[in-house]
Order: sequence, then structure tokens, then C-alpha cells
Amino acid sequence: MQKFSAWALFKEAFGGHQGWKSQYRRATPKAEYDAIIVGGGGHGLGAAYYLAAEHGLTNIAVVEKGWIGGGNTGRNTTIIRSNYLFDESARLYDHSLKMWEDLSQVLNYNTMFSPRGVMMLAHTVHDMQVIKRHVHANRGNAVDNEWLTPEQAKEFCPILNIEQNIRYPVVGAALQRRGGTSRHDTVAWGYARAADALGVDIIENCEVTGIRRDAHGAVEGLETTRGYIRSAKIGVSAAGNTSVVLDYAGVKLPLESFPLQALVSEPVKPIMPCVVMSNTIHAYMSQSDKGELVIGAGTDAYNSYTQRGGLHISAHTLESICELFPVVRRMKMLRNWGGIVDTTPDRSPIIAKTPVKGLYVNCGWGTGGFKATPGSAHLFAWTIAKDEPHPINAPFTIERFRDGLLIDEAAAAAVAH
Amino acid sequence: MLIIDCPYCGPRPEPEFTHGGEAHIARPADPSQATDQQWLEFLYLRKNTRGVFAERWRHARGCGRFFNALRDTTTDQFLATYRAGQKPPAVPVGGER
Amino acid sequence: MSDPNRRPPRIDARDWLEPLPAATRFSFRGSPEAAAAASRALGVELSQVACRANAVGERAALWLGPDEQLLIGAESDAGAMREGLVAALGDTPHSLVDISHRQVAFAVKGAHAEWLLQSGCPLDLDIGQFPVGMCTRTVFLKSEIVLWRTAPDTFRLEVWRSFADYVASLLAEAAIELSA
Amino acid sequence: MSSLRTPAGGRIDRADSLSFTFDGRRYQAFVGDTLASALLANGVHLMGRSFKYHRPRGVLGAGAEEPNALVTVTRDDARRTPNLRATQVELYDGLVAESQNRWPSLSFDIGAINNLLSPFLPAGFYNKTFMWPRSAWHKVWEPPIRAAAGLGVAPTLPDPDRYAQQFAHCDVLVIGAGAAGLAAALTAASAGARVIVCDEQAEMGGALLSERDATIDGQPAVAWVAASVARLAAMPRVRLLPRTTAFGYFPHNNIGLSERITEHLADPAPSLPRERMWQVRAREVVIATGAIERPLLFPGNDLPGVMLASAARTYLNRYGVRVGTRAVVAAGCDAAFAAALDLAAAGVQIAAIADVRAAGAADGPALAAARAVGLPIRACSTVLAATGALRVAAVRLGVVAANGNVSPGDTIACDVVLVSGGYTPSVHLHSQSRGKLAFDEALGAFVPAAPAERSRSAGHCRGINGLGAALEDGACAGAAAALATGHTATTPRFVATALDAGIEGTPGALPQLASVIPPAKAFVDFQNDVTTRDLALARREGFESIEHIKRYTTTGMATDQGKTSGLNALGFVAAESARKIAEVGLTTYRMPYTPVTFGAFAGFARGDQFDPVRKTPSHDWTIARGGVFEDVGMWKRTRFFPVGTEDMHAAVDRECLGVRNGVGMFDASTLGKIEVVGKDAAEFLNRFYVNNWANLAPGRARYGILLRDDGFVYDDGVIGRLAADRFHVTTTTGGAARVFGMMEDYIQTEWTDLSVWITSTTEQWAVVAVQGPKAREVLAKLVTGIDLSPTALPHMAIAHGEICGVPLMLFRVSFSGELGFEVNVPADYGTHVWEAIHAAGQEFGITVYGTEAMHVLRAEKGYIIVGQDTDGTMTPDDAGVAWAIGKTKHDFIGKRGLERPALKAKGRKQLVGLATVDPQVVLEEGAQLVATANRPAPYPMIGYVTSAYHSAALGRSIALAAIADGRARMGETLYVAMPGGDIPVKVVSPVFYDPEGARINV
Repeated sequence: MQKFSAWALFKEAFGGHQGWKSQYRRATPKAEYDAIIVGGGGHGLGAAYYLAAEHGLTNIAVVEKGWIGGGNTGRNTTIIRSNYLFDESARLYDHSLKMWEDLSQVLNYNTMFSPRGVMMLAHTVHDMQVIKRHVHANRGNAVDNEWLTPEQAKEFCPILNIEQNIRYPVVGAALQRRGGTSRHDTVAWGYARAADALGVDIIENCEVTGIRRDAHGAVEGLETTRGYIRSAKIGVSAAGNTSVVLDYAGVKLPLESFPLQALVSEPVKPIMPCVVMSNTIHAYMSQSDKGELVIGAGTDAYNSYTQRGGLHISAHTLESICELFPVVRRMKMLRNWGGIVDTTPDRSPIIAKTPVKGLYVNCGWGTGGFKATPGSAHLFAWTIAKDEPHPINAPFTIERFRDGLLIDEAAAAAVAH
Repeated sequence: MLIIDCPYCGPRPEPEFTHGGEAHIARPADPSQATDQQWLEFLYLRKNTRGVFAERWRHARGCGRFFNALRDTTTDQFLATYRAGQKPPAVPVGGER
Repeated sequence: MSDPNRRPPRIDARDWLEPLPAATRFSFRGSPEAAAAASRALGVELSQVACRANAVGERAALWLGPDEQLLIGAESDAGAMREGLVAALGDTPHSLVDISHRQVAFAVKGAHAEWLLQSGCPLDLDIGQFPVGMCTRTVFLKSEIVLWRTAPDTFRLEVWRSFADYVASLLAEAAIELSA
Repeated sequence: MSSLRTPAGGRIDRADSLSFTFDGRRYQAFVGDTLASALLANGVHLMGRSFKYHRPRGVLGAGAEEPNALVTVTRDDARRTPNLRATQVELYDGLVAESQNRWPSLSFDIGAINNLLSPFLPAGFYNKTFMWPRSAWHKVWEPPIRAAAGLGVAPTLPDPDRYAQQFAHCDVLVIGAGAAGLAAALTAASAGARVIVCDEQAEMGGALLSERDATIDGQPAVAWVAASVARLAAMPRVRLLPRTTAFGYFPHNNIGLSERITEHLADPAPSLPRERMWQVRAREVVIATGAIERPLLFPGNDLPGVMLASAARTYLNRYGVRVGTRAVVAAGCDAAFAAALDLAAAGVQIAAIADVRAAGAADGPALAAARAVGLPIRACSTVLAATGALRVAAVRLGVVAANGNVSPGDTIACDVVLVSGGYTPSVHLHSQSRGKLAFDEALGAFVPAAPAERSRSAGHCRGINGLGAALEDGACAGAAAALATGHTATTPRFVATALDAGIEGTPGALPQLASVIPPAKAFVDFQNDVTTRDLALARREGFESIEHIKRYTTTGMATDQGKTSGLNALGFVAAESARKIAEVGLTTYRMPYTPVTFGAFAGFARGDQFDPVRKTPSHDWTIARGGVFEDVGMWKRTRFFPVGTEDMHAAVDRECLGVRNGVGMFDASTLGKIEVVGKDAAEFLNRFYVNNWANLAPGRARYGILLRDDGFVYDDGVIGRLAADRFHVTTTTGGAARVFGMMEDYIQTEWTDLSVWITSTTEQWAVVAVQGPKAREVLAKLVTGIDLSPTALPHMAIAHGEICGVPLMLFRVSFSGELGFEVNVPADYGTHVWEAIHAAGQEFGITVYGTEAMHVLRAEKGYIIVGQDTDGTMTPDDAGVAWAIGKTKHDFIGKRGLERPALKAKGRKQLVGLATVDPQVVLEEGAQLVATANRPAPYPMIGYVTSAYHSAALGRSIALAAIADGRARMGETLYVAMPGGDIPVKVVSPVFYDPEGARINV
């Protein structure tokens, strides 16, 4: 792999940057792989990378129906945090957060992880109870999260409106200082480049159209728009399209796909030093390195694969943002987009073996998958390589829904994203 | 903001409605006889169709009725709406677009 | 207001807004047969056509759903309405629930009535689409309302009492520029 | 005024002059000018600095496509608007504008050092460096990068302006009031259709306003526009919306329009909203959004003074401004000749017209006309570079040989360069609606293919060229749209004369650019400083998809969203990779077309109109007495009533003791209430709630628990049977709407065999809870028609009578553990009855209490609050209320769910009481419990505190907690882990006060 560094950049400047090599090969499908990952987002590319880097499998492919990083990896608001309530979730997300912290170095690709702090606002007595429960549980799990008064919250985010005469005044906040943001595309590209260097084939414009199974029901290979590809191990990491892919193997999952919109403002000089989220009035905001305010909220109400939603959803998001940050009311929406998020009944993901031998699934990240990218990829690779889950993802099975062993972050916390 | 054709009131704007998830999932007649797997299917397993999807809506801020709809989830265009308890009408098979 | 102890939410009168007096209201639920019996009792036809209201004198029946009508009468008519309905309906399955105090009514009227309501109601209120006599439950931004066009330039709004101030104040906000 | 202003003509009002400032300097202009036209008239081309390299930039266009001339307009400290396009800022007298992204001044900008460093800052440079040491990115590199980025400065004060919103409906929405749009609107409106016409500009007419000699039906084009607009305005079913941008096309023909109402006014009336968001539902849409000219790619193509030929023509014909004195025209498209002709006629010297098209390119009427008047046309000629410092000073031409090789030609001095690379139809809205696009090879651009919604494009925006053709196309579209809505139109015929220059162009590059290795550095995306070299680098690094190239280089992601750069980037990449443009693909168009103010989206929703403020009957009474509210959903509930200088703790202690020792009153009106009526009402509730309702006698009430079918607790409340076929169900405050919806769901879709109806009566009843040993005495003074004695009205009984002469439904229930009643009266009487009870209670020392005391009182009794002591993961057994389950029932919602293995497993968290070893320590709600003291994190947590209060009645703290196997741990000592150290607690019964329940049954 061509080394990225300030020195390399300096040297290349004198050669007109003619010496940079392709970050990944444009692979064509081989007849057979030891494992295939379906879905070229951060989770899928990362899983391929860890299969190669940590489990010694090098005959691996990632098949992507469009272009890598074009799904939710490139359509989210890049919030990274790990202050989840339940032990299982905290372990999972903190595993990921720790990996974010040195991901740039591991991949030799600046993913611009910026631990600028994620602040979650409380507006009611109930919010306060729920958020303090998080703070205490996080401490027990060695996950940083601290309670702030409204004044402390404003000190951390000066444009926050903490006046007590507004409709839903801020009564406090929880702050995870290690949380922050990252540049979304770089995660996909960084993993792709590193995986490619280890021999992983990244095959774009290759849509899965079927899953072949042998006489015993085990997976045998994938039908794709670029032909049939054999593999005894298939890991599906297809986010909003997971149901569609798994259906080819007759596997039904407790998943529903919803449109999730996000938007950015025109770029302005820095005004927003951190990430602020409010579940009660439903909006969140940060500012990108480029200066755009990055804003998101909840999903549209109905299942959809259109990658777009209604005007009233954006309007509702922005009325909340203007209420929390009245100085941004004159700012302008520059771009709005939609993703397709796959949600489970308990709003926790599935990283597990399926009932079909050789078929694995990593899905159900809902509105919060980006933050989990490295950890999820790492654990999924482990699960595929060893045909058994890592202890961290062992609770995130499909069977938990049958048995009632839910990890219900939504019900327990009413805090998502 | 979708326009949804309520079988009772006619075309109405989306804010009057609540989405009720996949249609035609009947609660087992005798839940005590259902296996854990069957209960899982009733509670949680959903087709999550990419294409023509039978779903429920309630005209909650209108006539209050639950009804069913066929909507293409790849375009968000409705193909039909029909009353609860009715079978989905035959629609031209568009499938994925 | 005849009864000083009766204090509905205050809605300020304006050129274009007329608070309507306290009224008797019943939520009626039942089959077409029950509706027919109720029609006879009230002397007002309970519409079997969707989204249509009928009124005779101060009594009115508003179609809100295929088995649901909002029955309105004068405040003093409560006893007579109830007795008449109970007698006429007998054992016919139905539900009659007094909701006189659940909501308040005001009229939005005048040349700008349609404009003001369209500031928060997503229905098409053009008279061709929403004629006199049409009624429906709908939304005004974040509040549910019942809207009934009683004259070309007059709409009656029935709003749950705790939402009335929200709806009226939003309409007033929309009306500010009309004063320009 | 300056010599750059023409002596006559244009749409400005020369009789009405005004002054404005730009970067502190005062200039003169006319009403009708934009900031850009006025600055150009004053000879100012330098208007901004680019995003990354801080290169000096002038105005490129004359409208929404402008990437360079971004300014901040300030009315006062709270009314500062950054990032406005000078081409769209309408001047008013006294306007204050400033340039952006420069320091200390626009002409001398320290940040321009980035331009010198640009070899080290290619696309994606930040991906390759700033990685060591690990924390350096966030701490060292990111802060200066952020400070350097970001264009304008956001306001620092809350925006005082108001924003309005409006829903509108029409048969036909016409977007764009140029030739095609006006023709469509006239046609559809004449047919009787309801029509809305919107146009982003101050004046309707579109490109017609930039025409010099064109005529329609014998009138000058601008006169025809005025007549047409007047005709439309006179039609009652037509609404004209100038200054209104159709920014988004949403599903089912829902179009978002943003109308700017006061931005162009020097002194707007305070009654006017600043902007209005229209949500239009159109049965049919005619998109007539025109086309945007593309720049050409050559080194120095971003210098101030290099501008689109069409823009120069607009400045001349519409604003009466000559953009320079000596122009070189680079013609990649026939349209450039039209501009050259007009400028030449206005006295601008045309130094050269380099026809960069391959020999044999279309020889259109404009070229012929230019030739006819002897303009200096150089065929097969190209621009190799433009040079200059803060303004273009010269152009170096090259000669293109038949084999494509370029040989250097003359250098020509000039002060403007007019470029025309062809026209890009504005297909944004069509594409947003998910309509397909097709690449038109002849045009060299994408045009709309099949629509996905009820829409049709007309005129320039679908590649139709020529005035007559555009009018005809618009009229046909208007007629078809009208017909589709049931209005038969006669399609009018228009007679138009115009110099119909061709719009076919060359997307991407100068055709010969590919032969220059390495690629010359020409700007593609001006604002984001993306050059042809960056695009080439992206490809070299393996990014082939246009989506990747866009994200890697940020081309098309600036505030102009690629209006002038999109097709050029595609064309360049296509040429580089020897692919067709259609193969390279097209990035998805997303709303908004141009940036839209947040405030316009928010509309009326601010302050108390952000969400309804639901008030109870005691609201005003509470305010008058200094009560403190809390938000519960949309409701305002009184949390406590401080007396004098009491804090919450003191007030709550006093309120609790007042209830326990005497009597208290509490406004419980927010509880959800549902009347369930029908002969099968009891059977319905039997299936719905866990309890058995069949054996509940009329006149009696019972505490009910509701699960979901997954087995977890969903809601609770007291349910009273008013008659054999009538129940009064109460729900939690927050659960009212969702329980009602869930009931309707089961009634309508699962249990259609039942004869039962439900009606929400939450707001029909005002509810005053009167609780305490003296409660009966207070009510006895007011209640008539009810025997309040314990035998006649025992605990959980219901009676009807009167209170203060108004109808009363009286529940004998207690959520405090004391003798208690809930007074239900029709809501309009609520305030009166509240006051009456308060007055009657004076002799008994009645205490008014709020939700906080209510919580303490119920916690002392171990009564749960669903949503606080349960969290959606608890079963009835976990919550200690399994006793409520009707044991003999075959089914109810959640029964089967409870049978799932995990819901029956050992180790589940169960609700228990906690007593702190130190009785004065009040635990924190949400704090976690551990079995062993003083352990390092991470440590196993076995439960958490759900409720915790100081109990004045007990003189100590109390708490409820959900603890694994809690009921088996009675008497155990556990620890509550706090940052300041563990707090030892004992596991106890959740019932702290009067465990026998003696006080309730008096």
C-alpha cells in the first residue's frame, strides 16, 4: 500500500501529484471466494478488511450494487458516541469508539475523527431521569458521560438557548467528551484501500439477485448482475436492503426500512463546537470542518426505499433546531438527502449467524450505524471467520426476538441515533 | 407529504394519517397455542417489501378508520387503497423499478 | 355567558374570529340503522354521505366517520337531545357520549377566512373542493380540529379545549400581515 | 453615474437612484439594480474570495447559478445574512453589503497564501496527512482548518423576523415565468384552471428581460411580458408569486416554494413576514425553469472579469450596464455571438471572438449576424489562458489544428472575457421528482425523460431552443396540464421574432484540453476551487463514479450546488476516461434548488406556537399563586406550589404532610380518559387489559394494567364501570393518545365481532383529586346527591351527583394511600369547582399539591408510575403488579408474550424498595446498584433506582428500584454507585407507608 503522509504529499506536489496510485482496484468477480461480503459500505468494507487483516482470509470479495460508501455510510450525520444504556450496547459501541480513536493510524487514512463531544439535552423531569440513568450506567461500564447543568451546557455550546421561558427549556444535559464526528466517506475509502492492499476484491456495480444453497441448505454462492460467484460464506451487510437480500435465502428478519432525512446548511465560520442532540424536541446538529451545520432528525412514518422523504419532516426538524439555536434561524438549508435505515423492534442491531449455514448478517442499525462502523465490522469479521460470535456481539442475535431477550434501547431510553 | 386515498373520505394529506405497518398480519386466533416461532412471526417478522407493499394506515385525524393500501416502496406511489378486512385488489405487477 | 361558573378557554374575538357560545355536543357512534333512529329523534338527518353536515335550527349532525357523527345543539338543549336519542335508539347498538365540554367552537369568517385557515390546514379549502356543508376532522398544524364550512366565507372550528389557544393564536399570527 | 451605464434602456428606474455600501464604500445605483449589476456599473468586478485558495473572484453569472460573488447583507446585528449571491440581492437605499472569506480586505487577503500552497493542497489532501500523533488531528490541525473554512459569518443574535407558511392547491403550478412558463400559464388559466405561477426573480419574464430586439405578437418582448402578467393577474383563479423559488419537488406533486417578502425593502412594515413557505399541492405541474449557461475551462478562467456571455448580455439589456470596455469572447456555443452583438452595439469593443468549436460546428443565425456586422471572429481558435491579478488583463489564444493539436496564438488585452460553453437545462425539479433524465448528444446536456409525477417540462429546461419554439412548447404544456385537470384549452399561437442563437455546447472542456498533458489547471467548481487537475487526480486514485469524484473533490457541493460546474465536471471526466457522459453518470439532484432559510421551514412554530401548550383548569390559578410548572408531553402540570421562599424540597415536604395529616387537592385533569360503550364493552376490556372485568359491578372501579402483545407493561389506570355497557377508562397522561389508537386498532381490525365503541373524554372532564383524612369533610360541604359515607361509597366506588350545583362523577380512589376522591366535573366548570374546593377546604387547612408531592405520596405507598418505574422492558411481575392479572382468562393482550422464555427467566429485574443506611441521603433517580462496594469500573450493575424522594411523613428517604431478583434480596445490603462514593442501601418492601392500607379504607 502506498504510504500516505505529509512527506508523501510534499514529494508528490513536485511531480504534479502524478505518482498517486489508485486507492483500490476495480476488481472483476472471480469464480470463487472464501467469503463474500454483500454491501460495500463502511461496515462491509471494514468486515472484509478485518477478515484479511486479523483472520488471515485473503480470498475475499465485497460486492456492492452501486459505488462503495454510497449508502448510509455517505448519507448520515457522522455522530460517534458510545453512551448507550445497556451493558451489551455500551460494550458494543465503546468497542467501536475505541477503534475510531486510532482508525486513521491503522488504515493510514485520515478519517478525521474529531472527539468534539456529544451533548444530549434534557428538557423535562422525565428526560432528566432517563439521561441520568444513562450517565450512571455508563460510568459502571467505564464509558465516559457526565451530567451538566444548563449553564455548563451553554458553556460547552455557546449558541445553545437555555432561557427558561421557551416552550421546552433545557434542564440539563449529558456530555460524552470522547464522542464526536468523523468524515463519513473516508471511512469507506480508508477501509477499501486497506482491504484492497490485502488482496480483497472490491466489486462495484454488482447487485445480488439470488443466493444459491446446496442440498443441505447451506449457502453455495451468489447470483449477481455480474454472474454467479461461489462462496461457502456470505456475510450480508446491506443496511436498508438487507431484507431484500436475505429473502433470497428464505430468511425473514424483524426489520423495517424507513426513510431518514438529513441536511446541511450553507457553510459559515465556526459557531458550533460540538454535537448537540435533543430527543424530546427531536433534532441534532453539529458543524462540519467545511463549516456546514449538519442536521438530522427522525424518520418518515412509512416504510420506503426511495431515499427521500416529505417536506414536513424537514420542516419539523428545522423548527426544533431554530428553537434550540435561535441564532441559526437566518441560515439556509443547502442540501437535503435521504437514506434508508433498517430498524429492528428493539432498535438494537443484529450481528449474527442466520439459520442458513454459511450465511451471516449484520443489520438493524437503524439511525445509528455510522458510529458503530469499525466495531461492527470487526465483530462481523470475527463471526464469519470463526462461525461463532465474538462475546461482544453474542447477545445481538436474531433469536432474541423469539425469546424475548431484547436489548431495548428505544423502550428503555427513548434515546436513539 | 403524501396524498392518501382514504376509502371513506377520499384523497387526504399525510398528516391526517398514522402508518400501521404491514397489512394482513392476523393475530393468531388462539395465542396460547402459538409456538414461540409463530409468536415471533406475528410480533416482529415483516416482509419489508421493496416494491408493492400491502400496508395499513389509519385516518386518525379524519374518519378514524384503519384501512389497507398497496404502495410501491420504491416510488412511494399508491396503487390502491381498500377497507380493512378486504383482500388486496389485483394490481398491475410493476415490481421493482 | 349565562352561567358565570362555566368558564371555557378564552378565545378573543377578532374581525375574522367569532367565539361561538357553549353548546351541547354528543359523540354518536353506531350503524346506519342507529343513525336513522337518531335522525328521527333529532329531526336532523345524520348524513350517510361522507364529510357532510346537516343542520336544522341549532341542531346539527356532522359526519366524522362511517359510524361516527358529532351531534351539536344549543347548550339548553342537552336534556331534550339526550332523552330523545335514548328513547329513539332503545336497544339499537350504539354509543352516545357527552363531549359538550371537550371542545370549544369558534367561527373563522370573512374574506380572508380561507387564507387564514390555509396557513395551517393542508386540505384544499377552495369552495369547489370544500363546499358549504362539508365537514371533517383534520389538522391545523399540530392540532386536530373539526372544520365545517357553514357559509361561503364562514367556517366553524371545533377544537379540543386545550388546543384552542394554540389554533387561535396561530391564526392570529397569520392574520398579522393582513393588517398591513 | 459611471460611463459603464448605458444612456438608456433596461429594467432599472433611472429616475429613482439609491445608494448602498459594499465593504464600507458607498456607491450609487438605481431602483431595479441587483448588487452585482450596481457594482459592475461602478466598475467593481472583484466581489469575493474562493473557499479554499482564497482566489480573487468576480461575478460569473447574473442569477441563481452564481458561484463566486457571495456577500453578507446586514440590516442590524440580529439581521445579518451571510452567503447571499450578489446577483440576486435586490438593492434598496442604504443596503450594507460586505464581501466574505477574506482578511484583512478583499483586495489584500492573507488567506490567499493557500493559493501559493495549492500544489500541496490537492483534492483530498486532508485524507493523506495530519495523522500523527494520534490526537493531533483534533487538537492541532482541525481548528485552523475549520477557522479557514466556512465562507460568511453566521448571525450571533436570535433572528427577530417572522416567517409565515401557507398551504395552497391548484390545478396547474407553473414554475418559472419566462416565455414558456407565461405561455403555459396563459393557456391553462384561459381554460379555467386554477393556476399558480411562481418565479424566483423580482420581475416575471425570465430570459425575455435580457432580450434586446425580440418581439412577440408584434410587441417588444418585455411589453408582451407586462401584458401577459397583467392578464394573468386579472384572472381570479390565478395566483402570481414573484420572488418565489420552487425549491423542492416532494412526493405526490407536493412542491415547496419559498417566497421572499421583505428582503428587497429598505424599511419593511413590521406586520410583514420576512419569508413565506408555500406547500403547494398541484394536480399538474409545468416546469419551465429555463437553462443555465456553462463556463469554459482554461487556466485563469476564474479571474474577475471572466463571465458568462449570457450574464454580460443580461447586465447590458436588463440593467443597462456594460461589463467592460474591451471584451474577448470565447464561444463554445452559438449564444456567445448574440452577446457579442449586443455588447458591440452598446459600444463595448469586441477584441476577438474565439470560436472554440471544432471546424464545421453549427453555423447558426447568431454567428451569421456577427459575421455580417464584421465582428472579429477567429474560427478554430481557443483560449489557452487568461491572465491578470485582481481582474483579467489579457487572454492568450491558441489555434487548433485539424488533428487537435494546439499552437500558441496571440495575446490580446481585454478587461472582460465572455465565455459560453453551451446551455444546461435546469432539470433539477424534474429530477427531484424522480423523473428520469436522458443525455441529448446534440445539445450536450441532460434533458428530462419520462416524468415520475404529474409533471411536464417546457421550453429551455427541456432543451427546446428559440423563442417561438419555447412559447409554443409552453402553450402546449399548459394546454395538456389544463386538460389533465378537466379544462379544455385552446392552444394560443404566438408570432415571435428573435435572434435564436443555438444552445448546443461542449460540456466539460475545451475540446483540445485533453491533449495538454498534464492537464492545465482550470477551475471547474469555482467556489470550492476544484480544478481539472483535481478531477484528474480523483480518477488517478481510482474514483470513477461521478458520485465518488464529487465527494472526493467536492465538485458540485458548494452553495451553488454545481449549477455551472456539474456538466463540465462530467464532460471533463468523460473525456479523460474516454467514456460517454451518460456512462459516467449523473449525481442525484436534491432539494433545495437554491438555499432556503431555516426560519421559512420553521414558519410559525416558535415559542408557544412551537408546540401546543395544553393547560389544565387550575392553570391561571397556579400562575397567580406562583406555582412552578413542569412539561409532561404538551401539558403544563404544576410541579409544586412554593409558599414564601420555599424551595422545591421544602414545598414538597409541606405539601405531603398536608395531605397525610389533613387534606390536599391536586389537579389530575391531564389523565387520559376514554369512554368504552357497547354491549361487549366488558368483553373488550377483558381482552385488552390483563384484569378480569366481567366481575366488576357497575358503580365500582379497578386498577387496570395494559400490556402490548410482547408482554411488556404499556399503560395503567383506574377503570370504572358506569353501567353494564359503559366503562370510564383512565390512562397515563402521556399514554392517552396511543392507548386510544391501540384500542381502535383491536376493535376495528382484530375483534370485529365485538359491539363496542370508544370516545376520548380526556378533555370533557376536569379532575380534582381530594386526598387526605379530611377529604370527606371537605367534599361533604359541596357535594349533593351522594352519600359519602364509607359504607355507601367505599374505596373504589363511583357515584354521580352534584358539586357546587354542577354535575359530578365522583370516584373514590386514592393515589396517595389516604382516604381519597377524584372529583370529575364537565371541564368548563373545572376552575369554578377547583376554587370552590379550595375555599371549602380552608377550614381544614387544605393544601394544594403538585406532581412532585403526588409522586412522593404514591412512592411511599409503592404505587408505580408507568414510564418511570417501568420502562418498556418490564412485565407485570417485574413491576410487582402481577396480582392484577385475571388468572382465569384464556387470553388477553400480552399473555402469550409473557410466556416467552426470557420473560419467565430468573434474574429479571424486579421492583423493590430501598432504604438508605443513612436516612437523610436521597438517592439519585437513575443511579445504578451494585452488590459489592468499591470496585473499579467496569463493574456489574444489578439494577437501578427508578424513584427516590425524601419522605416527610417517614422522616427519611425512600426509593424504588428495579433490581435483578430483587424480591429474593429482601434485607440485603447493596450499594448505589455514585461518583462521590458508594451509598449503602437495604432492600426493603416497596410499600413504605401504611402497609396494611388502613388509611385508605376509612
